[in-house]
Amino acid sequence: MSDKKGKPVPLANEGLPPGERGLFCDAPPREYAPAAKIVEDFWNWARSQSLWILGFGTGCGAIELRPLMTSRYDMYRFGIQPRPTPRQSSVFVIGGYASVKTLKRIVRSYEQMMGPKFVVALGSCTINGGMYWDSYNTIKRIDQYIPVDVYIAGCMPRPEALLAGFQELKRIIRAGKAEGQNLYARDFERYKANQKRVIKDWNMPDYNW
Amino acid sequence: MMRRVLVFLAVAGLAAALLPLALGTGVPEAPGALATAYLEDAPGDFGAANVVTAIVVSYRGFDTLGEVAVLFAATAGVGALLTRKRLGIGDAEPADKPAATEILVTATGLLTGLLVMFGVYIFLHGHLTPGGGFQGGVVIATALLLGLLARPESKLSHGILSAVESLSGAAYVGMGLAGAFLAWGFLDPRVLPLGRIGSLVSAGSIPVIYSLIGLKVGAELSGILDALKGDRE
Amino acid sequence: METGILVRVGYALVSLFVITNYGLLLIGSMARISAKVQGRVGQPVWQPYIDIVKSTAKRNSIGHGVMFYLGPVFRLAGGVGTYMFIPAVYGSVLFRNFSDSGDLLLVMYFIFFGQLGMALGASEGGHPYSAIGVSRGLAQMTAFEVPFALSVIAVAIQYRTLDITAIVAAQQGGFWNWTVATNPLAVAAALIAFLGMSMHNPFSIVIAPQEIPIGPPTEYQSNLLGMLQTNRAIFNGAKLVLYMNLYFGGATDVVTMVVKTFLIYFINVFVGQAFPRFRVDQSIRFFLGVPTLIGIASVIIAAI
Amino acid sequence: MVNPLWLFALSLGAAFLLPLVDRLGRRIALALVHGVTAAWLAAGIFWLSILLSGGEAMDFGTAGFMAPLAIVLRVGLAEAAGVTAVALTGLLAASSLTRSLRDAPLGGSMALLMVLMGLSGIVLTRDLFNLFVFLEISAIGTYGFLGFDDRKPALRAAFKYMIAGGLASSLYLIGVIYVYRLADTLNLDIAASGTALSGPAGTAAVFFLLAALLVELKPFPANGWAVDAYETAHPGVSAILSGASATALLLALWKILPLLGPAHLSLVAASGLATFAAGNLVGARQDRPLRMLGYSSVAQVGLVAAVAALARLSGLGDGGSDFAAMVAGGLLLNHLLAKTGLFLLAGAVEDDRARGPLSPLALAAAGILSAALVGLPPFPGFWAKWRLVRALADSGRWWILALVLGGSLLEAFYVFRWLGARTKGEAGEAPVRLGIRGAGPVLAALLLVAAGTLGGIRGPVPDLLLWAPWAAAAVLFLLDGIPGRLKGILSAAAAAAFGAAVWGRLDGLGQFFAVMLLGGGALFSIAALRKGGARRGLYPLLSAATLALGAILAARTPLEFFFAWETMTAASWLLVLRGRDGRKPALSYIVFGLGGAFLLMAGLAAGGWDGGTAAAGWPGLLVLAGLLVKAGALGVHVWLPGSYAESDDESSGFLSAALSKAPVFALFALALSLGAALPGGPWTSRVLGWLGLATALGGALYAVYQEDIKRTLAYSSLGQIGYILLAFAAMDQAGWTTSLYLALNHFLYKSMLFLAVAGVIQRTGTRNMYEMGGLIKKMPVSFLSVLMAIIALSGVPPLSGFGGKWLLYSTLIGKGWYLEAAVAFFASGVAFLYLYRLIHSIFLGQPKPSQSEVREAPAALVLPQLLLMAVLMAVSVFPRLMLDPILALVGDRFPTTLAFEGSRLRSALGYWDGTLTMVVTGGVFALCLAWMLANLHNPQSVRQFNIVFAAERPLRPETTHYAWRFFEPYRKALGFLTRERAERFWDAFGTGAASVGGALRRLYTGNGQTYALHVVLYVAVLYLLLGVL
Amino acid sequence: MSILEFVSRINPVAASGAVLVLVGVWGVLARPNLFKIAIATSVLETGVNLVILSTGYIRGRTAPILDSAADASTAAARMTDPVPQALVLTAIVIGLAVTALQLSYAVRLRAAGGGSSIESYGDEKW
Repeated sequence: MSDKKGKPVPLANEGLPPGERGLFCDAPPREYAPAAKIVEDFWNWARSQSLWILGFGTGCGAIELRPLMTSRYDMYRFGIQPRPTPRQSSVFVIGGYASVKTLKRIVRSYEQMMGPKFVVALGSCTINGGMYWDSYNTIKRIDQYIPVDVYIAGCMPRPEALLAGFQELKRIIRAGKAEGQNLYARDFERYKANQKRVIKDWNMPDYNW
Repeated sequence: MMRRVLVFLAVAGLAAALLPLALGTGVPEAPGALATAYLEDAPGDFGAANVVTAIVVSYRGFDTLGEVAVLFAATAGVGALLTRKRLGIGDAEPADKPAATEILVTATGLLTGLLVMFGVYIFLHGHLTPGGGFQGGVVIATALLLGLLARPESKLSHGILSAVESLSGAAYVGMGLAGAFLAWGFLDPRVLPLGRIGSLVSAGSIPVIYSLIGLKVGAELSGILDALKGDRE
Repeated sequence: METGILVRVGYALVSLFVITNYGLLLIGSMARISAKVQGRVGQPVWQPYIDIVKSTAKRNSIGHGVMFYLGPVFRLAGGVGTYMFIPAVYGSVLFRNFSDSGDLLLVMYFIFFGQLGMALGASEGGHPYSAIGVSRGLAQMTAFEVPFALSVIAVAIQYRTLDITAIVAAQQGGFWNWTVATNPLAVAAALIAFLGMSMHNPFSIVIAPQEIPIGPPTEYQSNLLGMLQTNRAIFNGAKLVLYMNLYFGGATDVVTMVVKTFLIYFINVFVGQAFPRFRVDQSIRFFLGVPTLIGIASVIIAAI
Repeated sequence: MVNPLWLFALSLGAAFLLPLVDRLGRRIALALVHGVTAAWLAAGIFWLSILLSGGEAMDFGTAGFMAPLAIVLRVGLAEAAGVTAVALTGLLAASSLTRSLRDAPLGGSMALLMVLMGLSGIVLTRDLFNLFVFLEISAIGTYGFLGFDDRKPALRAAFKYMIAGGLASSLYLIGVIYVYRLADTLNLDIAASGTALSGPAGTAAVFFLLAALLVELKPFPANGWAVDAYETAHPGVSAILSGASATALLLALWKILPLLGPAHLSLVAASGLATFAAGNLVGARQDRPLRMLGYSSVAQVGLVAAVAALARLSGLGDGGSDFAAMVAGGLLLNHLLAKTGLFLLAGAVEDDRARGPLSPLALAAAGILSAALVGLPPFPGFWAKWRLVRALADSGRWWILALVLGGSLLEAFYVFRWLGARTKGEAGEAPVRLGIRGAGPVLAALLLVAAGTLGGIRGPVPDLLLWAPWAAAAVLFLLDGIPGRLKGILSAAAAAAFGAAVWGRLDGLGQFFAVMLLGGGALFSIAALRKGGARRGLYPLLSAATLALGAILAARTPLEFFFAWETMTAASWLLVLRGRDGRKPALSYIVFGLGGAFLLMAGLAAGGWDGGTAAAGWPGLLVLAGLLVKAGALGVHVWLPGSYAESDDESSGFLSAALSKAPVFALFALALSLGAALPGGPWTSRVLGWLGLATALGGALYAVYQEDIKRTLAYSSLGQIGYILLAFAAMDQAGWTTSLYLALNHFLYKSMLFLAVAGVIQRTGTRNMYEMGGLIKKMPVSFLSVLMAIIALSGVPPLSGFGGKWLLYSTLIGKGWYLEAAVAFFASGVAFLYLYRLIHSIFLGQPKPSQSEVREAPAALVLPQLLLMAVLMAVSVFPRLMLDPILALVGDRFPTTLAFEGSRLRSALGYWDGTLTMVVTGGVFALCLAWMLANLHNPQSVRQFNIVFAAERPLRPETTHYAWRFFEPYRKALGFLTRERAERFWDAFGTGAASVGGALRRLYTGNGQTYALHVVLYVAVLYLLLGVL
Repeated sequence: MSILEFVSRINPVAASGAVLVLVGVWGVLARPNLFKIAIATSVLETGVNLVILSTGYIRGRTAPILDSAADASTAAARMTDPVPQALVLTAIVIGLAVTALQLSYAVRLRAAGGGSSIESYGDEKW
């Protein structure tokens, strides 16, 4: 995705009418190298202790996310809290099946998050299509379209399962293995091709900064 | 109704305003100083037996000149207003003008000359007897009126009338200037010898002026009458 | 003056360090107290630190333009500057800050410095929600400033000065010399205004997370967000110190300051937990109603 | 001296011979007519020259006799002037009449000759009956003249005219004969010298004379017949009727004044004033220009008659005849030329086929004529009105004064309304050119300018420096053809040169304001270079307004001040009018401007300004009120937003940044002239303070809801002026310092704002903020300028604006104005709203695709902004740069509470160290900036649509930019405060006046008989009043 | 004053003139016909002329014309005041001119098709 001098080649943004291309940034995603080991470890710890989630609640799984805020489950004590804008969130929780229509929004939201960013696929539908596996307009596997860090299976998983999943995510982050952002940048063409194969009315830039 | 009340009030108000004049001045007993001066000096100053004429033509001759001008302006105005074109009458003669009666036609034939002569008499004797240029001119115009009544289709020669009017007017002004240059002031009739009081040829240029006025007024009134007939070009 | 400028800068940095940490801890502990009220365990007290570190450690960021970047700088400078113009601890050289730059009026107006810059930065983000948030925030601000101004005027009348140090000095000598005792109405008006100023419930419409996600900072992320979070701590601290100085007798040492400001803030949070949210027009009318009357009453009392 | 009788002989001879001459050709006849008029004119001028150089008046008898036997004509100064005026009008009207006379029957030409001769006769004669004859000559001439070109409406009007004329002449005759009967003479002088007319009968006789003349002068309500004639007749005829005829009749009235007793004179005065008031009221409702001019005409004549009567009645002014001659004569000359010119001009342009704007020359003529009519300087009416007002004030006739000024204001309203409409014309129509028909109006205009200028320079304002605005306007207008940029440089140079010329004359206060006023003028002249092209009219007006501001500073007497003030008002009004949609705002600008000016005039004229104490009472309050109107205090601010918004962008800046300081200067001058006190005592201070505060709050609140960028700034100016007033009202050292500091600051940042906004408007082509957005990347310098300006304006430290706030609150709290302080705090909070909105909607948010090609503003705008930014920065870092001179200016008039200790300013309550604040802020800012930059990881610059948008992509920038009705919730909460009460009040006021006018004009039913009824009723009522008096 | 005295002070010529004036004014104000208005004006003027004459008339005196019966030396004692007579002459002529012109206008207006009533010529108003 870069020319010989290492300068990124602008994205074609062919989904946009020519007149609108100037409204969107056309820079491709980049991979970001981690900092020095000790610094990165510290940062990863901080990242794991401050999980700000962007809930994508179009499926039934979203209903299981809410109880986490309640006194009974109290996710705050783990440094987890909801955040209303992708810009400030680090964890993208996809709460249930994604249809062709919502996939577009998922991609856009994911791309708008600042790295490092983590994705939690919640429930069977996001993992393998679940009960909608033969539906004409749902996505079977979300990880074909964006990199997923943690899968929480179940139909639906209980809040306890969610908490377990977040703990797992924390572990992965601290281990420095949650590099979904770089993965996405590296395999950007594949992901994009997958996305575009499903989304027919593509009217976004190729990468949503 | 409101209007009538207002009209009544207006007229009543005017009457009230007139009242002190009617009451406060009463019937005069004797002429004032100015009138006395006129009565005593006029014959001597201008040799005119008719003091009124002396005042009209000389002392207040400027008024009279103005008065001629008024009549002149009115004639011009009437003439300008009442042209065929403006009245919307085409070239065609109005078809059914009632013919004059035999009596009128005959009397006109008899009277015209007499009237003109009478008019001339009046203005020529303006400095001696009651009357003068205006009165004479009016009498002359009456003759023309008779003619117009008798022969409605007849046309006055507008050109001649106008020329008479212009020339006599100019001559009047000329007499005024003559007074200024040859005598003691504008419109001073003493450019000619004053003559003996009471004779026809007396009072300086007063008879001349009155004659000019007579001609002019005659022409002007005729012109007005003609114009009111409504078939002026 | 007598102190060298470098020393003063050094003192100021120390003072700033203290207030930053204090502010962060204050936020953390308040969040924890809120959690207790709701029957939760709540986040760790040091969670604000972690959040800031995390934000700063973001690997990439986006920017909409120069003003977008400068917004948080203005904001943080506004917070720090406000604090710098307030003498934090009465009689302390260390915590005198740069309060000789100006009196109470300077502080009151410098508060706008950060808000204005932030508003501009948020605007350049181009997000309509930012502008909506700003419009709500400014609108609300004009309203809560009225009781606050009245209360400040009452204080100025009472102590015949606008010099904060002098105001604190006048309140020394026990509780009954504090403004809260001598002119409680002024304090009441000011505390109500404080609710609006710190955008706690019921006056949190500006950042209404559900309808206009988080308001002005919608587009802010990573380091820029970290600066905003830092500012929140410092700015909160500064305002609390100001309130303490004006109404609660100031502080002669850091401990007193901590206790007093904690209590002031606690009142705030306590109210916030108990009320739902006002719409903007409602909150404007609220502030211009009873609190303003209280403020006028306080001025009258002070003037008599 | 030439005997006038020659001229009568010439006129009459020519008239009598005209039919014969006409046979040679109409052109020759017309040449004769005009030649006779020219002879009259020559004689008149000749007489004037003799009499003015010390010749004695002469009587000329007729028929070799003098009075009482014969009719006597007199040539005195008034008569000579009258004859000149009549002949001049005749010649002026010739330009418009000649063509029609050529096509009409000869009667028209004769009528013209007769009318002019008759009028001259009226002027010259000393004989009452002769006067009647000449009245009739002119009347008959007029009757004929009205219908000469056969326009149907004029024929109808002529008949009505004749009915009234017949009534009047009958009344006159009755009067004359009884005067003769009682006084035994027809000569005026003899009649006046006796006592025979003093009894009841004499009074009644004179009353009839007088009533007839009054009716001829078209008094209210007995003037419908005249107005109908004015409207319908050939414009040349109307011009002669309104100009020459009125002049002659007024002279006739003036002649019989010696016959009149006090009761008569009171009647004349009352009737004249009523006519003046009613004529203008009805005129204000009139939308047919010629009829409107007709009403104006009767009104003016009424005023002149009233002045003449008042002067005689009880020695109004300094000594009777001289005063009457100067005032009545001045007013009459003004009316004569202006009305003649306007009738000719309006007749030429008010043609249904020509709805376009006027060509430049015609426009200049129309402007001069209208301005003269309204009594703006430097025309004769101005000087006359000043003396009149002075005399009225001196003699304590406040009601008459109010009536005169109120009527004048109404007149200004409708005359300028017409002028505005004609200036603009209807869109897409070709300009109206006058051709030969323009000769009359242009000549009239030139004569007015000459008369007024001579009268002024040789009279009350000999100081040529004060005439510089007019000279500059004239020169630049003559150079209007050269490239605009050259004129701009000339204009700026003129401001600089004028500044250099007056600098030495000014005291400290004057110099302080000169920097703003003249500097502002130069600045915006430079800014005007942003556009090429001729930009006709802009530079002459800008230069005139600038220099007029300078002249205000340099004026030394009340009259000089007022002269400069009105000059400034007029020039700035035209600047507003020049704006694209400037018609309506310009109208309200000039109406309020003149309203304020008239209050000022009344106050200044009332005297006591040379050290007396009288000025501390009502006169001072009147001046104060006038200044407040001009400053735009809340309630009388309605003229301000529109005119700032609709004028050219540089003009708006000039008006707001520079010109708005003129009333501020005048306020200080007023207070200083009273020994640093306000007129009317301490309550004035309190009321003024609250008024200023209301203005500040109102201005800010209004500004919040505007969509139009310039309206926002206009209201913002309003608010800022409010603060200046508030601080001024405090009347102590801190207050005045604050006021001056705010004024200078306002000049700085409002200049920056208007300059920046001018660039934005020029580049985007719109004034609606919501149609802009995201311009920061296209116009960074303008953005920076606006940013600094709004920081300064809102008073946020560390820029200099905070100094103003600090001073203000220190003043208010120190003064004990606590509630004021709180409200001021609120108002300054509200200011944030509109300021944020301004910068957000224009420069931030979503850029519009249609504005993708926008560039930075032209250098002519950017460079001044950079300069101003540097100045703003400098005074922010070193406040003493500004405050030291101001503190020196305020001096030790008041107890000192403000003092500098080094860079720290101390007040009674607190302290402020601008330099330290700036250093601390700068340091902290640098620290934060460094932190931000150090931790910025892999920043990616994104585009406008790269925003989170509920996981959608925005559809269009226009719908994504939040700008339209930005503060809607605020409107919901506090919008009720900004319902436009003042507008509604003035609208209602206007509607009220209009409905009075509307009711009055129902009198003019168009029925000739009703008019006659009015005449008779008028006479009856007058008689009744005579009885009462 | 008694009725008798009142009556005796009234100048009968002036009184009749005044009556004519009032009649003329009434006619002008109340008769809508154009021609009648012109005639009423004429009546008014006639009344005025009578009033003028009345001021010069002295009971028992002769016209101011010198003849054998009265020469210049006795004129002042035997003649009436000539001035009003001179004035009235001018007034009459002027009245005539006005009447003529007024009638022409009436003719002109009627010819233009507006009828003879003045009420139909009120288009110019307000």
